Order: sequence, then structure tokens, then C-alpha cells
Amino acid sequence: MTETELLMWARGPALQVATVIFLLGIMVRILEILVLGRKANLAEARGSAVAGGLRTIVTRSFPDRGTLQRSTFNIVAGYVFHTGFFVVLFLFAPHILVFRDLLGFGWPSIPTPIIDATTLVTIITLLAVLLHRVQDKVMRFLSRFQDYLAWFVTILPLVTGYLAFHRIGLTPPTLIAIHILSVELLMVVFPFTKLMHAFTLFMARYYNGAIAGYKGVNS
Amino acid sequence: MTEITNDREFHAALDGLDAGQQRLAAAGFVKSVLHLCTDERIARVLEVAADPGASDAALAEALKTARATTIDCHTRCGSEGDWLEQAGYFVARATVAALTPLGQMPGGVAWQAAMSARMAQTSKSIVTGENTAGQESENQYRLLAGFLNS
Amino acid sequence: MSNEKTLGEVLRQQGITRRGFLKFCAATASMMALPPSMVPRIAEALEKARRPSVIWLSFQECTGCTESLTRSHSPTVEGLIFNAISLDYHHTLQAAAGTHAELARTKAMEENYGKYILVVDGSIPVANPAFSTIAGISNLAMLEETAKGAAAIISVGTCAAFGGIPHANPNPTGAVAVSDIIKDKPIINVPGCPPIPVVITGVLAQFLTFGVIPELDALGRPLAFYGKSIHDRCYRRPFYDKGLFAETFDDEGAKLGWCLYKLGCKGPTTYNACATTKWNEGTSFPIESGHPCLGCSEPDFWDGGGFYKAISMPTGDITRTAVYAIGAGAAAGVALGAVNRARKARAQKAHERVTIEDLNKDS
Amino acid sequence: MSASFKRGINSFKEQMDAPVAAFFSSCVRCGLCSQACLFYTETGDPKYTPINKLEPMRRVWQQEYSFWGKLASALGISKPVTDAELTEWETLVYDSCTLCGRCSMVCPVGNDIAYMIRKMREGMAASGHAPEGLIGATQRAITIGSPMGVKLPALQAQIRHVEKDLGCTVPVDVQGVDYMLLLSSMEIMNFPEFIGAITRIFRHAGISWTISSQAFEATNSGIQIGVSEIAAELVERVVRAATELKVKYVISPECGHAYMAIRWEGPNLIGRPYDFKVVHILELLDELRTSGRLQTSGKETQRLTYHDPCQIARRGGVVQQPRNLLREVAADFVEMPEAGIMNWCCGAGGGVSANERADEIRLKAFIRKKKQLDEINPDALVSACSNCRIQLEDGLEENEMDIPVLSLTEIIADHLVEKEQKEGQQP
Repeated sequence: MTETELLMWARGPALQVATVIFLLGIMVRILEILVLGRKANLAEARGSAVAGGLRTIVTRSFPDRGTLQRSTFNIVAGYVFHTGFFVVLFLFAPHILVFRDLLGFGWPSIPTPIIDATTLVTIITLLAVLLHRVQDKVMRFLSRFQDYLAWFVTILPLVTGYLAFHRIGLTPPTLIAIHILSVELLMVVFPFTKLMHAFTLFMARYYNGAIAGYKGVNS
Repeated sequence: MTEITNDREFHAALDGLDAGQQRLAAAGFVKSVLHLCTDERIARVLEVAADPGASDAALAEALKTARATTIDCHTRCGSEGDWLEQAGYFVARATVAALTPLGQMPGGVAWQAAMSARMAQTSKSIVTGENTAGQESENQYRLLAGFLNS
Repeated sequence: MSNEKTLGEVLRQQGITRRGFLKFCAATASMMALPPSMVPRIAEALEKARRPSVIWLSFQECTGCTESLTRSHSPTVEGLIFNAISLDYHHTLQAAAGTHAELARTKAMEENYGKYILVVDGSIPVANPAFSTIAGISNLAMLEETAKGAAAIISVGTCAAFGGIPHANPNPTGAVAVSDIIKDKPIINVPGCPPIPVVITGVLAQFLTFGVIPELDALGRPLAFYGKSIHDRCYRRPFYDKGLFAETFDDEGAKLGWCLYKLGCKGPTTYNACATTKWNEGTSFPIESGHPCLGCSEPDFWDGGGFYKAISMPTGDITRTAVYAIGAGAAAGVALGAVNRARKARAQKAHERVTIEDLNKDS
Repeated sequence: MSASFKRGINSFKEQMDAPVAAFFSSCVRCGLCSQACLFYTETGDPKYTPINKLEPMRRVWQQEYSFWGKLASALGISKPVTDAELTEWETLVYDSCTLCGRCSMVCPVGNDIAYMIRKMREGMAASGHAPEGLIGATQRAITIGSPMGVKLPALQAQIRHVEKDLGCTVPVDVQGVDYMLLLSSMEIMNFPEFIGAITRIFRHAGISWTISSQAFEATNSGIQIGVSEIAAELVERVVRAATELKVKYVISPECGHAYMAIRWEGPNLIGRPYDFKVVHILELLDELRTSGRLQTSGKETQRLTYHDPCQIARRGGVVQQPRNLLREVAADFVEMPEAGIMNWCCGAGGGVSANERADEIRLKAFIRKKKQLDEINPDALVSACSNCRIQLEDGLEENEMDIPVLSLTEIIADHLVEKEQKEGQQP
């Protein structure tokens, strides 16, 4: 297999398969949750469940001060790598092209040196996050194989993307192929792991906020 | 000759007492229900409360003991209550009130001691089944009147 | 042609001045990334070099490579270098024909055995040797035969270097590159569709100068010319870095000369010297005239998913796949959800009323 | 039929709903919830991380309700939950969780962990893994009517004494009044002055109210131990009494979980809405204050702070009312750091106090409250839950802290404008 064939395979059949697994898996998992349903609350409401749910979807992104003080690293590092990942994923011109191809519309990109620096910061943060997971007694205690797997498939596209951008080590088509394949690995692993939280957290936050909001509490 | 016939007069009379007098009056209220308490620590600290010449240090020490006893005596939430033991708890609480420095209890320390002493009596009546409502307060009116007249 | 004269003699005969010659040497040095101090040595070496014998084989090709080399607008030193070599066989250019032509080839091979340079353009069909023959000799046989006595082989053009367009899907002739057949000779790939003329002469010059083949990259290309990507040297690179892209061929961005990445430019993955040496006597290169790089000097450039589709983009119809996947996922999700609901209902039905007597577990 | 592992697992399966599935799907094992849990912060033992307390139930969800989990089970690569594991988790679910729900406020993906612990206890109880203390309380609640064994004559005796002290009647079983007051056993036993306080306030505000001799108990051990049908039966008693007495409102007293039980879980437990409203005593008092029916005079000069009972504030929604009331009667009211819906639990809620086995960790957990108090050094601590009150007194004593714990309702009663006297003098 030549590198162009590899690249074409990554951009073609592999991407098709990964997309199917990714979207099908996500739909299955989301619907499995939703279809399970929940009982209507018969207690007299004090506040709005819907408003509470929607509010919590937003407000849960901002931790309370006590938690911020007690878990500073966790929260700051979490913010950095999530933001970094999304900036790189959604604002890098070549990536936007993929979304435009998929969705039929695109959006403006940001300068590549910023993407480049963001990638590096995100990679470093993710390494620190792994170190923290291994060292922090609570996180180490809670961690299962899939936590490390999820970490790996998350950092991999960043690293391969960085290498591809700077064309380090191998020829560009090979590097791009590896990068695309690493993203496809992420897509394939996604529905089977906690990475699903990217979608289900909106449901979780909604339910949390709705349960509290019904009682008049802003959770 | 002071006569006390209701709680309003009783409360007013107590409020008129100074710290030392309140303590002695309270000690009197506790004494009349002391038999309901099986914890001997209470009898011991009550003596301190009833001593007109007790030093501040002795009083503070006694209060500490009384508090610890009270915590030991209460019925935990959800556990099976025993009203006789509960009577002892209220005696301990009355003792705490008696030993508490003036101004640190809503309604006054002697008043609180009196109330807790009444509750001790009520707890006992729950076990015996007799209607003792008012008996302890009448008793306290007499005690206070006697105290004021002495 | 005879091999008696040195290259210097020939060039002077052709009317090339000393100054023009040194200029060429300097250019060659810079292309080979040599320090300026090497220029006199190059000049000296070239002066003394004996005209090497060159055999040029053209297989499945379009003659574009030869055109590129010969259709210069005015005589150039590069062009004259070609005149200086002893091009003993080139079936497009040579005057001799038929049996005479083939005789010229065998003669040159015999006379210069082990010393001649073999230049190949075009790919070699291996599915059926009869797909391309010269004088009844199949390309494959001719290549194998001619390669035996060659000092080195230069694969000119992407077809010879990587199979090129004949090799593109579905490759009906089973076209392959020279390097797929010849394994025991040094092969220098000079890909491009066509390759830049000066690159060919530069490679020849270096071979003549030092008698060695130049330093090559993993794809057998001289690093001196193929060491940097088009993207690295592109004058539009700042627009890429700033995120300024032409979205269509006639939008404001295109007019302002913004980056053509979104229009499918293969500059980032294409290694060639276009952006520095340029074409048509240094006039421009494709990106300068507003067209994305096709990536012609890279293997399989014809099969890279379309010239106007960026390399990061999906090749197939990903939207349709996505819609189907979501639809199928929704159906499966609802079905599995229903199974879960039934499971929960069963559990609720199986529920036995928990009374206070039940709370203590039988041990 | 006795408790069995099979019934427990079946109960877990019954408990699964969309929120639970969404919560389990979303957990990223970030460990932030540990920092929200006083049982972790005060012990430093990672097993007390809230989400870990749900692990057996999570596995049941995964194996029974997720496609991949079912697949893994079919392939035999997932191990089913065992009875031994439930035994191991018993102390995590009952002894070191007060259902305070602080973790539910902190979880970045929004998991309502307390909601799930409540559900998990259903399976734990059904499988015979409830703690002795809670079992006893629940059995007494059903057979006697009170988890602490308080019978009607005891209440009657307390009422008689209140009546004698106050010189007025405490209405019992009066039909057609507006409010029916519930009491917790704790109030009847340990803090009977609460009955006097509330009587005085209601007399002052002119509230028409009653206590039911049939259902005076507010607490509900059923929701603490996690047996819905028992909890429902206890709620039914209150509903029956309220219906018979034709009251418009039922008042939940100074007890945290009682409010949760009667106000929020009640209608869902019995499967139908009430035809009366439930108000917490603090809600009612604040309403009386705003409508001018509750008038106080004088202010406490001590530095007072308020401890939010979790089920009343964070899980119940009564947050502002106690503050309004306290400001009315306290000149120097200070908030603890992290008060209101982010308050730290006292460490004894959710049935922990009824569970003797948990004594040691319960007092350890109190240290979190101590740290909060140390930051503001109050003269007295006010709360609105008898169970919190006992735990606070216990913990303060244990740590030799001289801070009295007061009932908010009782403080209000002590500051009533004395119009009752004027009225009393008129014929």
C-alpha cells in the first residue's frame, strides 16, 4: 500500500466506517437513555423544571468558588484541554473544510500559529492530566481501563495533527493519513466509552437542573 | 410576701434576679427533679450550682460536665426512645441552664432551667401515665416564692 | 557524436561565455545547496568533464517531459548542456529511425558499458508487454536490457518515477515505475508532470561534477530540489497562516491572492522546486497564476481524491453516510430503548412488596 | 418473603430511568465529587468518593440497560454484581452518605448523585443490606407510628404541659382548620419546647390549626432506608388525616428529611397529587412575616449564623426564608462560607444518625462543619432541623466548642410582640 493509498483509505472507506460507528453508536446510546423515560413529578412545583434544566446546562460550566479552590488543577486543566481541543477541532481551516463537506456550510478559521500554539498547550495539558490521574489518589482509585483509553484516543489526534502540521518524521501524506486515522480511532472508540459525555452531559445537566428547578433550587 | 400564681409573674420574678440568684433559683428547680436523673455527674455539678460561693472556674468546669452529660443522655434520631431516660436528659439540660452565665440563653437561664425541669417531669408522666400537667410549675412557683422571701 | 571533447570545449564552441558558464555553475551550486566557495570547483570539474553518453528511453509517456526540456523560449545554458552531452539515443529527437535507431542504442551501450547514463521517461506496462513496444521490443525488455550497463538511471517525470498517469486508477496497462523493475542500479527520480528543466540539468551537472548521484529523499528525489514543499516556499503562505483563504476561483480572496488551500491546493504535501525556480524562465508557477498546486511531483497524484478537494477532506459522500448512520442509529436506539423499557417493566412486575418483616435478611 | 440478593438486583433494575442512564453515561471519573463530600474531605479515603458509592448499581445499569454492556455480558467479559459486593457497599451507601446532595451541585457533567443514592438504597434494603438502626426505626415507624416509638399519650402529655404553661389550648383533631401541623419524634422527645414555640406563634398570628392524633409524625424512615412502599404507607397516613380534617395545608416541622418526604416525594410515592398544600414551617413563618401577621420585637445581640439543613435548603428549596426571618430577630447575622445551597451537611442526615455503626465517621464528618464555624466564630448556631441540631450539639461538644445550637422557630417565638398579653386581658 502506498502512502497515497493509505491516505485515500483514511479519507475514504475508513472514514465512512468510522462515521457510521460514531453516529450510529451515539444515536443508540442517546436514545437508549431517552427512551427509558422518567416518571412525571406529582408534587406541586415550586419552580420550572424546564427553566432549571436549561439553566443548569449553562451554569454547570462554571464551578462554585469552594470547588474551584479545592480542585484548582482539575478544573483549570479541564478547561484548558477542553477549550484547546475544541479550538483546534473547530477553528483550524482544514478541519472546517471537513465540516463544510459534511454539513454544507463552514465558518471562519483562525490563524494557524494560534492553532499551532493551542495544540501544543493542549498536548502538554493532557500529559499533565494523565500524570494527575495517575498520582491523585481519588482519580487513580476511580480510573478504569477505558479512562486511559479515552485519554489516549484524545491526545493521539492532537499529537499526530501536530506532527502532520510540522511534517515531522514521515512524509506529509503519511502523516496526514495517520492523523486522519487517529481521528477515526477516536470516533470509533467514542460511543463505547465515557467520551459519550460530550453528548450525554447535556442530558445529565438538564435532568439535574430540572430536578432541582422543580423544587425552586438553582443547581 | 411575694406570691406567684402564673408563668408571667414567674418569668418576671426570675428576670428580676441577678446572676448569682438566678443560678441558685435554677439549682432549686433542678433539685426537685434530680431524682429523675440517673447520671451521678449531674448531682455533682448541681452542688456547684447550688453553692453561693462557687468560683467562676468551678462553675465553668461544672457547666462543661453538665453539657457533656446532656449530649450523652439525648435520644438519637430514629432510635427507640425511653421516656425515663429522657427525663434524665431534661434534668441534665436544666442543669446546663442553671450553670450557663446570664444572658446566654433566650428567656433567661433560670427560666430555661425551670422549663427543662418541667419537661423532665412530663417525660416521667409519659411513662407513669398520670396527668401531672401543672404540678411542676406550681411547685416551681412555690420554690421561687420561698427563695424570694427568704 | 563522439565523446572526445570536454564539456568546456563544447560549450565554448557553442558560443557560451566564461561569465555565462560561471553563472550557471553558481546557480547549480545554490540548487545543490553548496556553498559559493564550491563554484570554482564545479566550474573546473565541468570544464574537464568528458561528454557522457546518455541513452534516453521513452515508454508510456506523453512527451511532455521532453517538451519541457526542449521548448525553452531561448537557448539556455541548461539547454546547451543537453547539447553538450552525447545523447546517443532518444527516439523522439534523434534523426535516425528504425533499425538504425536501435543500432545506435546498442552501439552506445557497448561502447560505454557501465558508464552511460540512462534517462527514462514514461511508465512501463507490465500487465501485457505488448501494450507498448518500440521496434517490436517491449518497454520492459528494453528497460531491463538497457539498464544493465547503465552507471545510473534518471527517471524523468512522474510516470517514470512513480508510474504517473498511466498508473492512475484503474491502471489498465499495469503501469509501474522504473524503480519497480530495476533494483540494482542507483535511480534518481526527477518527478513532475513535467519536471522543471533546470532540475534535470542540475542533476546531470552534479553527476558530471562529482561523479556521484546527489543526496536523495525517501522517494529517490534529489533533496536539493525536492527538500522543501511548495507550501513551505509559497509566497501565499502568510495568508494560510493568517487564515485567509480563497473560497472560490472568483471571490474577493482569489482576487487578493489569498491561499488556495480550500480550493484543493496540494502545496502542503507536494515537494518540488516550483515555488523557487518557477517556470517559463522564472516567470511564475501555477499558484502564482491563481491555480492550486496539483501535487504532480508526488506518487499517485492523480488518485488523490480530486484536484479541487483539499487533502483533509473526505473523498466519498460523507453527508449521505452520516444521514444513514443517524437514521439507522435512531431506529436501533429506539428498538434497544424499547427492550430496556420492557426489561424495566418486567422488573417492576417481579417486584415483591417489601414489608418491615423483609428488611432483615435471612442468614 | 424475606430480603434477598435477587430482590435487590431486581429493585436496581426497577430504579433505572433516563436521568440515571444519563448520569452514568456522563461520568468521566474526574473525582470532583470527592471534594464535595464531607465523608471524603474529612477522611481522605477515596472509597468515599460519591460516585464510587454507586458502583454496584452502575454495573447493573451497564449490564442490563446499555447495548454494549449487554453485549459484554453475553460475551462473558463483564462480571455480575455479587452479594458480597453489596455487603461491602452497605456502609458506603448508608453510613457515609447523608443524601445531602452537595456532590450533585458540584459534578461538572451534572450528575445528581444523591438522586441515585436514594434509588440505590431501594435495592440495598430489598437485598437485606440496610443497617440495623434504620431497620429498627422503620419497623417502629410502621408499627408504632414513630421511628423513636413516640406514642400518642406521650404527645398528649407534652401538649398538656404546653397548654398549662401557655394557658391556652393546643388544638388536636379539629376539623376544617387551615393548617395541620406535623411534628418529628425528635421534637416531641428532645425539643418539646418547639411545640410551645409554634403554639405561641400561631396564637400570635391568628392561625387556625390543629395536630392530628392519627398522624402527627412528620418523619419518614421509609425514604431514608429506601423502601418506597413503606415510605408511601407513612405518607398515606398523613394524607388520610389531612383529608379527614379537611385542612388546606400541612405543615412540615423543623426536620430535614420530613420535608423531603412529605413535600417532594410524598405525591410520587402514593402515585397521586395531594388535595392540600405542604408548607415548611419556615416558609409559613416567612409568609406571615411578609403579610404582617408575624411581628417581632427586639433582636438577639449575639453573633448568629444559620446552618442550612440539606433537605430543606439544597434539596428542598427553602433557602431565603430562614435568612429573612433571622435578620428580623438577629442584629449580628453572619453567613458561613459556602452557605445556602452550597452548605456543608452536619454529617448525620439521611439516616446516618439512626445508624449506630456510623457514629465514628459521623463525628469525623462533623469536622467539616467545625472548619466552617471556625472561620466565622459565631456565638450561637441556628438551624431548623432537630436532627442537625442533635448532631451539631454532639459535634460541638466532642470538639469542645462552646456554641449553643438554637431552633429558628423557637427564636422567633421568643421575639414575638406581646400582643397576646393584651388580648389575654380582654374578656
